[in-house]
Amino acid sequence: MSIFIDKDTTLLVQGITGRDGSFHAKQMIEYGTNVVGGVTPGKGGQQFDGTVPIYDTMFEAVQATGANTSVIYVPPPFAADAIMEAAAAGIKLIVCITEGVPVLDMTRVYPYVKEHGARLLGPNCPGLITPGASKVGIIPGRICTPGNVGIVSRSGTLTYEIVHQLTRAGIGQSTCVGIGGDPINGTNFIDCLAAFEADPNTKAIAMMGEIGGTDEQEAATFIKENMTKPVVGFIAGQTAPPGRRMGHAGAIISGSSGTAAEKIDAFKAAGMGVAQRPVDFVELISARLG
Amino acid sequence: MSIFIDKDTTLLVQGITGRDGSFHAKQMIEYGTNVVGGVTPGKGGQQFDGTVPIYDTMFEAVQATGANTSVIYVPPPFAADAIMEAAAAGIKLIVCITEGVPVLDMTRVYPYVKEHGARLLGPNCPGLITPGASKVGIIPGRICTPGNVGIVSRSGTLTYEIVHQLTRAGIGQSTCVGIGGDPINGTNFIDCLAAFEADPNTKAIAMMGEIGGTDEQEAATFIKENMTKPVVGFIAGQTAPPGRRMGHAGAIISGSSGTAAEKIDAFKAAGMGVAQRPVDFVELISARLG
Amino acid sequence: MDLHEYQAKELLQAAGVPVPPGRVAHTPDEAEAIATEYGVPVMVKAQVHTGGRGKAGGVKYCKNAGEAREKAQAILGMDIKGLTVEKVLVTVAADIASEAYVGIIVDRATKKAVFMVSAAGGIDIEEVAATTPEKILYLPVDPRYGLLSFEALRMGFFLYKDAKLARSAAKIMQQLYTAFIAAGCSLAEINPLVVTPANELVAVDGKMVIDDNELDRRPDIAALRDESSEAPSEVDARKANLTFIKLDGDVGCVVNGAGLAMATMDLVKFYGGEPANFLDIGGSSNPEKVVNALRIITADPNVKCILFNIFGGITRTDDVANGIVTATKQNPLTVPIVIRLTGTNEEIAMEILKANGFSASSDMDEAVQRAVALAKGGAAA
Amino acid sequence: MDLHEYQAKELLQAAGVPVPPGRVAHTPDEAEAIATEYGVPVMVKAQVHTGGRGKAGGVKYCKNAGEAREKAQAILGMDIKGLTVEKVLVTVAADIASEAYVGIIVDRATKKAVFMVSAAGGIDIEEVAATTPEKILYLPVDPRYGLLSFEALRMGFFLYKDAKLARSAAKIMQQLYTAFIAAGCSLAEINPLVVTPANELVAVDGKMVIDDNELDRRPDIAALRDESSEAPSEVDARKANLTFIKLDGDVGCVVNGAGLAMATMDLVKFYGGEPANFLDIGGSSNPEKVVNALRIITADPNVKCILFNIFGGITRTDDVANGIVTATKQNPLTVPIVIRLTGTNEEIAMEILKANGFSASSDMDEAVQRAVALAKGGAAA
Repeated sequence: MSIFIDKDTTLLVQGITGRDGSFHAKQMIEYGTNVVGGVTPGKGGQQFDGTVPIYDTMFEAVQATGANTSVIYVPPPFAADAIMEAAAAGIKLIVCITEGVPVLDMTRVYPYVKEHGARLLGPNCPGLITPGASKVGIIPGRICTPGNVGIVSRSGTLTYEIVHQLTRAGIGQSTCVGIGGDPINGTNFIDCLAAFEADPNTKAIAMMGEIGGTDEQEAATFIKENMTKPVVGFIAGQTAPPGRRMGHAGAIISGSSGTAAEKIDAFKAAGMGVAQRPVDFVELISARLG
Repeated sequence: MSIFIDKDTTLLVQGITGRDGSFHAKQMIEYGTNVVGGVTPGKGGQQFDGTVPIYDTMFEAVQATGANTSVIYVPPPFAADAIMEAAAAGIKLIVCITEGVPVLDMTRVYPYVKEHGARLLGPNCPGLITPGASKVGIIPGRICTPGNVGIVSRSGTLTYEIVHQLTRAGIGQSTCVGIGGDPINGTNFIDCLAAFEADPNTKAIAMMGEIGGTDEQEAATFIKENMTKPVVGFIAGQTAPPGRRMGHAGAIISGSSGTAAEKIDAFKAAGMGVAQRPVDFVELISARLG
Repeated sequence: MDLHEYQAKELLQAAGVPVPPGRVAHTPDEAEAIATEYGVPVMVKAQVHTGGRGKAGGVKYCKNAGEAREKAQAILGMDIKGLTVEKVLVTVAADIASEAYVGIIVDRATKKAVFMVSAAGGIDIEEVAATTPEKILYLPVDPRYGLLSFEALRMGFFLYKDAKLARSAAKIMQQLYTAFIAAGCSLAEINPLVVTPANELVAVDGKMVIDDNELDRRPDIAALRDESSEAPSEVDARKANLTFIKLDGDVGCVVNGAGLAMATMDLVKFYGGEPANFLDIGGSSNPEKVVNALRIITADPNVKCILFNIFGGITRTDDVANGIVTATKQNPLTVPIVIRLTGTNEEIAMEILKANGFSASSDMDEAVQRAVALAKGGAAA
Repeated sequence: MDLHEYQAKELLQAAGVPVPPGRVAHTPDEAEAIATEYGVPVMVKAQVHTGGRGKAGGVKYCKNAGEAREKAQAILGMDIKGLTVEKVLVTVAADIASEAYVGIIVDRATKKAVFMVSAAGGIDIEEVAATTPEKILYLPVDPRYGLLSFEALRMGFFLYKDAKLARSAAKIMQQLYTAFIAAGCSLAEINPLVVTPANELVAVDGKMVIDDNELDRRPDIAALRDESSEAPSEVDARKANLTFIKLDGDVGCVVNGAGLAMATMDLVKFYGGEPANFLDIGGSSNPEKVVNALRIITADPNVKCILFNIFGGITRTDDVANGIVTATKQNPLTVPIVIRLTGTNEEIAMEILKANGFSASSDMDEAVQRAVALAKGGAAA
């Protein structure tokens, strides 16, 4: 069991012939993800890697393959259109890896995706992986191992670091989800926490937040009010100065709001375990798995 | 009993200080409609007719009065904005009398109103009346009398003609609704038919359509499949030439579609009574009221 | 309001759509001069507000300027479906490798602007829709988002397998949509959209219909109205704020309200007559409107009888009666008149009419029957 | 990217917003010349990317041109919150009857652009929000419909009871929104929006922050970047496609990924050190990026130790190792370096480093502790 993706995930890769798209399409196929097609306008009728059919449009690709999921590796100016194209074509889970999507584009994409009944993960996210079943995005498969801990994070490599440490300590994961570091994204902590709460295979959750916005505070309230499973939290950016964008477009302290301190306080108020260092997750999660 | 409006209707008049707005506001008040306020930007704080408070914005007006219904008499270029303002302010039934609203404006207004959970009647319609209880719009009150026949029509004076004849023949009405003659309007025949079917006080329905579009054909299908109450129909425009707009923006035969003949055929196929002349309604409705 | 081909193409070109060079000529001399200037084969195309110009001989290919003069001579003044050709478009003839259809209409069912595109271009799209509907792609545009890039590209690929052409077509879809919205259209068409032997796209014919309700806020578009191509009585009526459509019958109808006006015409027909017109004086009670209505109707020599049918709601019937009295004093009637009035101030109206020698009825069927009889030369019932 | 006040006002003016006449001066002479030209009292305003200019003495009222010269002299070269004033805006001083605040931000919670307006203008809006929130109207704009007329008018009436002012303000809201969208802003403000004694509105100060992700598709806006007002090391880093923010500590950090970079800084602090910077080399494995990163970090004289923390996912750790070797051969290090690598090609990377005299760890905590100790002058653990 898992959340969002599993063995039944059938994937289209938008931008499959690009540099990033082709590299990660191969990685996903190697991992065992069921990549049923790719889209690059003008290359319809060709094949990727000798086996994967390429289409000109998502509409054709979905018609031909019946895919339920897509992953997007197109350049930032075209990413919003690619997300909307996927939603219009009937894709139910859209994972946008692209970094640098203008936030005003996202204000239009967000309602569009909702109206089409799709879930968007990202943009500017590493995607997600259900170890041993399916990987959609760029999370390195070999650092994961199947198990009972759900991972949800706004970050990429920080997540790898923590997953890697858990795996080395023998703690496997149900699904690892990177929700992305942009100020407006399609799926937030609460969406993932609710899914983990409903997933019988998930016994505990590790959650990595960072400075900026109030998503972690709202997640803490949700945890307090709705969750029975233990959650351990971490906030990156305790030493970040206000008003500066710390790499991620969303990682910015605005005025006095969005600080690490207020997020950690919210975690504590919700009765969550709080990791001070990434390495602390191993002990805190172990204790909660019993 | 009735549909859409009754004694509990609390009404705001948008454009209450204009020529048409002020005339009809008085008529509605005389008829007994509960007119709780009016809106004219820049005249906030004044009173209409010595008793009705005027507000600058619909937001203020709804906050102050708790009105559930509004009627719009503003000029065509501002009508779309007035409808959206009413919907955003929380009005549940919006009746737009204004004729000449550009149809492209309506393509934006329609989803906006839906998203706000409101019902729009019109534009370019005479409004509606529940005889003896409430009148919203411009239908002359004295031609109506309370009773059991629901009236729904795309036209104004033609409806008055028929209601007048029914009243003189002693046949009263539950509610008379003018849905308007524009190609895109907020409430269609089916919406009204479904409401009449659900209204215990309505025993039979008189329905006046006209050339253009396929609303009457769809209504016929709906009647056949979903209605237990008898419906008598009429179509105006049997002698209209194709390609010409017969006054109403929506009354136009496009190519070979939207003719009176195809609509009357649909009525017959649905087992409805068909009035060849306006006067025929009296006999056909009488027979169905038993 | 219909635009001429040359007007539609100017608006399309302003939005970026490639169209062949062309200019309007009102005389054979002008046509020859334009063709000489281009120095290549041209098309001479009648500019009238109707379809089927080609079948009627109103569109001709001309190898040279002399031929352009000759064809313009033949086409100018030609009658096409009752309309006289006052001007022709002289435009560079495109080399045609293939033809497609691209159009947008405001669709009542979806309540959206809907694209229709088909690789089967150059012919009547209604025919394609009826016989081979699978050859048409319908794409409704969500007005909240506008035409999205992927939608335009999907239409491009529906028309052309070649990616360059598909992208060019997608760009033209965006430009057509922009022009459609900017002009307040209810219909805009490129038919045919042509692929040239050099593999480039060009809009060889264009059509636009403007929503009349848009004209008040778009004076630049309203200025494109060509009154010379309309029936003079309809131009007159429009200026008098009346909705008037001329028909072929002999019972002239003056009614308040569009639905009642149509029902009145239908009832004329039902009782064996033929309506001479649709005329709606609208909801206001201005006697001036009645005067104008009578002037326009009596100008039609076919009219054998005039029928008033007024249901007084907002309209005060006494105002209408006064209008009838004023108008007939100014211009005494040469045909019989039948008046039906009911509703607001009916009694006062009846008094006014009686005092001025008119009789009037309050029953619609009775009045229509009498008017039909009078038009047929019979006695008033 | 922050715009200067004068740049924001130019964009606002282009959208139709009334702003007082003004021009930029780089010298007291220029300031005097501009003031002479206007011939009325002016404001001389420091153009730096920070708030609190007024309190710092960077904004002065000048009765005449001589005074403008004098104040410009004082302000140019002034240090405001670490930034040197390189230019001033000389602008006609407005007569002020009242001041309001109008701003738009992209709001994360509603996922929309949200207007904030308040009649309590001229002061810090965050303060108003904290102390008297009822004085602010928040109005989220649905991006599918844009700012609707009634929404703009509602804000106008929230600010002014007078209908003329309310309508003028509504128009300015539309213009501000247009400018906000056209420039790709994440924030746009008019503060104060002034009512003059003649009852007219004028934008006396303007502020815009551009979403960095918009710059690629808006070269005209990107061209407004003023590198003279940024830290040179950050300009250098941006040109090398590195995300770099200079801080005050002494442990220079080179990390791949923003979250891991922040977590690394936090861990430096946790173990008693102070990070000298945030630096994210991103996901690619280009050794050139490592070379640039080292150059930028070693240029900071405060840096006492360099810490690499690389988690190899897409990034190949052997590429990073090669980058370190190349960079240090070109420019030998004068401070100690601590390297932590793990993940993709970790073994190869370790070999490369060892062969070139570097030691490396695969444990993050261990590496951070060692770097902190070295920065404090202690021995490597």
